[in-house]
Amino acid sequence: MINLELSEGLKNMDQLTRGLAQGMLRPISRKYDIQEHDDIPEMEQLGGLMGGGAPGGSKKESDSESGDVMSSFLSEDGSSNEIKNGGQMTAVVTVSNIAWGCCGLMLALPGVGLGNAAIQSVATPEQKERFGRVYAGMAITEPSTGSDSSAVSTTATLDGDEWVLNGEKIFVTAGHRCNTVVVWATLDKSKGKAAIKSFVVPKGTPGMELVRLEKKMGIRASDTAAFSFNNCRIPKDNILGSAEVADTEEARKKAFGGVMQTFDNTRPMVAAMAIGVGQASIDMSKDMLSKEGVSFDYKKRLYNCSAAQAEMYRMEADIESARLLALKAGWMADNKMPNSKEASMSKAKAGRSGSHASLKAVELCQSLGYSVDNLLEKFARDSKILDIFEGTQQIQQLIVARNVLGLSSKELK
Amino acid sequence: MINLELSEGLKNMDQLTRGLAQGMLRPISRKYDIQEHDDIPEMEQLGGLMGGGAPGGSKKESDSESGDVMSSFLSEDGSSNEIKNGGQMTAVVTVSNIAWGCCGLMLALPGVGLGNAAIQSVATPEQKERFGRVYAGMAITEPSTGSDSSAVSTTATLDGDEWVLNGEKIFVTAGHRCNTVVVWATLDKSKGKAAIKSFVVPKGTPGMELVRLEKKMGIRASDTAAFSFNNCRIPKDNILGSAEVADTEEARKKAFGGVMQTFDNTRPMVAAMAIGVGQASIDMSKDMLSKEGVSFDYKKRLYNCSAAQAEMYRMEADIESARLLALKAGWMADNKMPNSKEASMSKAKAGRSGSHASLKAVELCQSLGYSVDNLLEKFARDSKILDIFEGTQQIQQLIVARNVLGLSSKELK
Amino acid sequence: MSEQAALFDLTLTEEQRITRESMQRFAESELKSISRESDENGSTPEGFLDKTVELGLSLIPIPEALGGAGMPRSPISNALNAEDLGKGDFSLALAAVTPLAFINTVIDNGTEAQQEKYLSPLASESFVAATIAFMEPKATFEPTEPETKAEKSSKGYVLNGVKTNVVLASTAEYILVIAQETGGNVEAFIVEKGANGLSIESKKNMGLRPIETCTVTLENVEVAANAKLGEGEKSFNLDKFIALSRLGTCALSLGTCEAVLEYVTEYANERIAFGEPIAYRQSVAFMIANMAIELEGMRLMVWKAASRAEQGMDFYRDAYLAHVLCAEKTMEIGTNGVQILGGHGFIREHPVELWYRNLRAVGILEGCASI
Amino acid sequence: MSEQAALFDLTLTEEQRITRESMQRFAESELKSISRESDENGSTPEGFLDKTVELGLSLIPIPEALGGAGMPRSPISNALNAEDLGKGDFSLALAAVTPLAFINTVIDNGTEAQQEKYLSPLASESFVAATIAFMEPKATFEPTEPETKAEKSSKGYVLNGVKTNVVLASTAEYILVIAQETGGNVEAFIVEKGANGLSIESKKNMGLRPIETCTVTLENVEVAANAKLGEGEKSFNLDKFIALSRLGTCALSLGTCEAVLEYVTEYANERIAFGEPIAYRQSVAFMIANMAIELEGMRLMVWKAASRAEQGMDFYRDAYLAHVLCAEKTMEIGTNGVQILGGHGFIREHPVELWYRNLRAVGILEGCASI
Repeated sequence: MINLELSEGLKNMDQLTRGLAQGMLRPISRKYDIQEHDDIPEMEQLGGLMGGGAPGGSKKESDSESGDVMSSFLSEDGSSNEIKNGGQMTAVVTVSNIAWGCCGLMLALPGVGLGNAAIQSVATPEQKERFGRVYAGMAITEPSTGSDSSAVSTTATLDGDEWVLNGEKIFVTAGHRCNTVVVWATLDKSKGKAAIKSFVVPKGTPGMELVRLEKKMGIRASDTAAFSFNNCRIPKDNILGSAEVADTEEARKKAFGGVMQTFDNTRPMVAAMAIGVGQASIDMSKDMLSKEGVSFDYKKRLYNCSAAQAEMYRMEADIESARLLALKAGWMADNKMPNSKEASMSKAKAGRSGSHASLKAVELCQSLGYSVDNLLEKFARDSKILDIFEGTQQIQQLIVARNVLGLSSKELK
Repeated sequence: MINLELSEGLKNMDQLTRGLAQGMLRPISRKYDIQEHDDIPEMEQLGGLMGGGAPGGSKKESDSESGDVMSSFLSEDGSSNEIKNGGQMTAVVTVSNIAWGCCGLMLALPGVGLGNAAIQSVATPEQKERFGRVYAGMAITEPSTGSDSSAVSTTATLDGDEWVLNGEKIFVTAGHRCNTVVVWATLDKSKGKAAIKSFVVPKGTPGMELVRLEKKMGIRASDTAAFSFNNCRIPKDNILGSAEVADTEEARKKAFGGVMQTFDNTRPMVAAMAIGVGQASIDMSKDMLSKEGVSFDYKKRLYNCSAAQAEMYRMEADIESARLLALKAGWMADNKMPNSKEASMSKAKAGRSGSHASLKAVELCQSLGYSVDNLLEKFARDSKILDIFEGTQQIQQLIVARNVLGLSSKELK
Repeated sequence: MSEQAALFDLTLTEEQRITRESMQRFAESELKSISRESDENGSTPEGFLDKTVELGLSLIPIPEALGGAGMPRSPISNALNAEDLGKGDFSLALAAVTPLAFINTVIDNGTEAQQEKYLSPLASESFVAATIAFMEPKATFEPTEPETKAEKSSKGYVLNGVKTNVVLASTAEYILVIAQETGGNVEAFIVEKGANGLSIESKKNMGLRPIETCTVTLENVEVAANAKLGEGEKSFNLDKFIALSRLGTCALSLGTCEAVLEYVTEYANERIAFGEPIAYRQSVAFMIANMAIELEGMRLMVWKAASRAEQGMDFYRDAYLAHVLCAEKTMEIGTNGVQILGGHGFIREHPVELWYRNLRAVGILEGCASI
Repeated sequence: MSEQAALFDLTLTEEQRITRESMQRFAESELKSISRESDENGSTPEGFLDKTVELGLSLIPIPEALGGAGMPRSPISNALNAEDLGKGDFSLALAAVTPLAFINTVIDNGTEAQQEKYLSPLASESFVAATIAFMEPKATFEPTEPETKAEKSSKGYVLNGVKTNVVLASTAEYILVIAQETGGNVEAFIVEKGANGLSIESKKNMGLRPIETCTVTLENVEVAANAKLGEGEKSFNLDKFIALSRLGTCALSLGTCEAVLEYVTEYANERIAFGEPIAYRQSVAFMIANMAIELEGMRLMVWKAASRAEQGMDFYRDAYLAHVLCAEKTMEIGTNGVQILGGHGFIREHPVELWYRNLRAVGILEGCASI
């Protein structure tokens, strides 16, 4: 039955995480924007609160199998045939709220990185047990590759019982703070995508070096690391998935498709971040304008409104639309429907809408928006990356277009 | 010296043609929108006025070598080194005004079609004399080709002293009303672009048949014809330019480039039409809104204005920008500077801005805008083709991008 | 309206699924097939409106006692129907749902007596037209402040004003006229066919050409006191009416946008330029991707607002924002549909130019198609 | 300002051509080179402002009798200079032209005595700061209606209010404060350094980080009667000031957009993804094409307005529309610049993120950089 309201469980999570974001993140958001790369003691506490405990007792909600923000990235649904509002939806709701508080801090939440999602979805039970509770970053991009995830040139060579990794990785979110990195490497560059595998590399493994932390425009509280791997040796069993390289075209596609599927789960999360930042910009600029007498009552015909009202309504419409797209992508995942197209749709719409809303909010509030005395300018710095990482706007459009048009990546490049 | 005001001569032309458009075209614009394809007796008179005589004596203006709207398409500048405001600029100004009056009628002005431009720029003096005062349509597009002008499959085969044409052509503007058609055909399809030549075919030549007139969304006063050529024979001398097919890559490019160059002159004209229609939409919607108390004084900060004001200012800014781009492209042509990039820039900006402004004006004026009682809805039907013909928005962007990035058509497809 | 659902859910009920199938079939066979011809002729083909009776649109919400099916008011089902019909043809679909909009508004705002009086005749085997007169011919018309006046008189009310884009006005048994009561609120008055002082003139627009869109002039039109919808506290809810109407227009436009998307998808894959299907070009492919993205986003916005309305929750903000988005993005889809076909898109041989003209109505229509 | 030109012409005069060359050289060697470092440090490198004296920006329009070059007021030349400097660095360029904005405004609005008094000290061998305090810290600040008050007193005027984004305020010899005279018009008052009741606090923004942008609070600041620019009929022309300032900001931003365009053009041609330079993809190439198209359109708008100003023609509408376009399109260019570089664009190793932050100022700044 068509209903786009959040379930009671999700509503509770929504309120709870919004409150948490407001109470715990907003007050320290500016501080860690300035103190780029500093340790964030407050986050340990927050991580405990969110990852460890079950805040507000929502964990047992029948409709929300995982009320735990941390594990919401990872959650596996049950097998009943009933419609579910599960882990992915919970993640969309909570992530958008935490990012509403501070997107930089959101990405610095200890305990869960993008690597965790990969481990969770691909690792064998034996591996999961052996790796234990990891905080895993994800190392995909290399200096000479950007959007093209298939161009990985870091190599993994089997030498006895160990894989030997060589290469360079950049843009590893939480690379400094995590304790493990999932590294994408190729077993044989001549075999293309099918030879790309991912490897679990604990921090401190000899031959693995954190080269630098990037200085960024926004999300400064989150660290972004570059690594080099020089004959970095890890146990043979640290490969995620099969070590075989598919040799038919079909099998190759499938193998790489499997690696890429992680994105179907992470893209709605990044969409949620963009929605959070966009909403934060809308809320704050509305507050400022309201204090100066601009009202927002959603009544008059758009062109009978003031320009500021009309602009705000357009921003709100975009963000609401993006939010529903992300919830839908999450809902599909929770209900075992393939959601690759919808995940990319939500990321495309949210990425551009979040970026637009945050930039527009600064302009709408003039000097107040542009000043570091308020957070609006920070939102406009944070938002831009959300239209870029985990697949740029253009990559999302390619995915959606190929899907709609039924074209391959060779046909529509 | 930097000055973006129209010269006195151009200003006179501007006033004159605007008055003409207001007085002669506006009153009959709706009538011939409804009576699609009917003969337009009024236009004979107008054509005489504009093409034959020199209205207002502006013909002798020193800065405007051709005050004649008709020949302004065709004008060749003198050879002095002084900066000139010549035929191309005059054409931009006058065409935008006539299109302001009615874009459909503009395209039905007797005497000059796009084929005239081709004849004027490529024909030998002997040919010009022989063809006499023609009214020439241009037949490029074929049912299976659109933006790709190099995919012409109509053939021209030399048989004794005659060319024999076979093929189909569509989208021939004024194909019904003109007396001559310039037909693009290939001498040898296997030789690609270099083998494409244009041929002057007088109407009534046996084997040439006007198959149908297209029913269109807008510019209905202008006829758009489809032709078929079945062993249509024309004199050998009716080929424009050389009959030789270049055999080096370089020479081939050059040959086709020459054919394409006509577009550098016609694109600013289509830009001017879009500017005219956009301006007409702005003027009329401002009038309507002003009558109901909305003022336009260009004073308050954009976001302190009403939504209607702000939207209007954005539309005006776009159209002004497009107008200056078109004037610049014309000015460069008048002063013998290569203007391929600028011609496409003006067409890209004008095409989309005219389309946007005309659609927005309808929305701004609500039921008054949507009703056939006013011309706003007609402007919104007319405008769309201006972002399509003579090279779509996308084709213009390709040309500009290749130019800016220094890429070939093989690199940037 | 029904009770609140427990979970976020996008699954149709079995009944909705079955209804959608028949609506879609009907839209394909009865609307799409006559769309171009109706537009060219500027008139609704004879028999079309009668044929829509088989859909039972009007019957569904009319109480059983009055001859209807007595199903609960369901904005979400109405939105789904509008979407499906709108895919066949925006204008014809609008005409088809116009009596329903009248019925919905009378059910939402009228007394039992009013329902009995005005709805019974609409529960018919043949098509009975009834409509709503809301918009006024001003560029700055403000829906929350209509200028048509209702003056209290000894016999009831006297109405004066001009209404525009009143669908099916000339054949309507009843016209629900929204007017400002002097010294009161904005109210809704039922004017019966042929009332003195009522003049109706059919007008044409850029789009909506197949159907009657009329200018209705009211010159001292007298109606009885009980022709004013509701009584006492329960009177006309203008905000709700505006919101439900906007959702109806939006829902219709979703279907039209679906039609655009399907058409250009096929076209772009088949049309060859520069040696390959034009779909292989990012500029074309991304326009299509964006159509799909925005369309899905709009659909979810409309569904959310309609579902909130159905659950009796506040839905005005949702409806407002859905309309803001649809006004912008449906036109974008309409114009890009033509763009993708290039010159062919401008020719009336293809339907994209017709969709372009109809979609321009989305940001303009108010008070039509209330769901 | 000079006589009206006869023909539409985009050719630079020989003098302009030579000046542009040296401005461009200076921008490259003295601004671009320190742009990133200044942004990171949040301060103007020592010696930078003094170095700008060699450009003679302040000297040029000051009358010869007052120690200047006595060249005619030339908005077009000022716009060209701003564009060229803005290509090096938007913020540093803004600081460099700030005294000139003060000088231009005094020349346009001041009496001869005022020019003598306030301009002579600025005709110096070393950099002398002077600035204008216009914007106020409100989200809805309306330039035509500043709220800072000037009350007539026995000694002259008493000023009260808060101004924001006052460039170079703490080192400025003079601050031209734009205020509403009680019972009168909006006027401009020169407040001298260290005046009683004047407090200056340096503030930071999203961009403009290398330069001092101050909040200036005026608490009962007293100025003499002749500190009000002009006299009698000839008093401060607010509309003209706003228009010239907007053109200055726009002109600066043109240069910054040029820098973006050049940078991404090179990057897109060099960066390989999916086996080819990313420039081969229409989505990237068309973003760049649109940068070029909009940039050229904006430039012509700015030039037209500045040229009208120079010719003494009405140019307020032109300036207004140029600003509307630049506010929108320069930000679009800024954000697409980052987009084309992808993740790299977000890193402070590349300049595109800095341009993004600076270009956000274009729609916000008012009363700066008057040309």
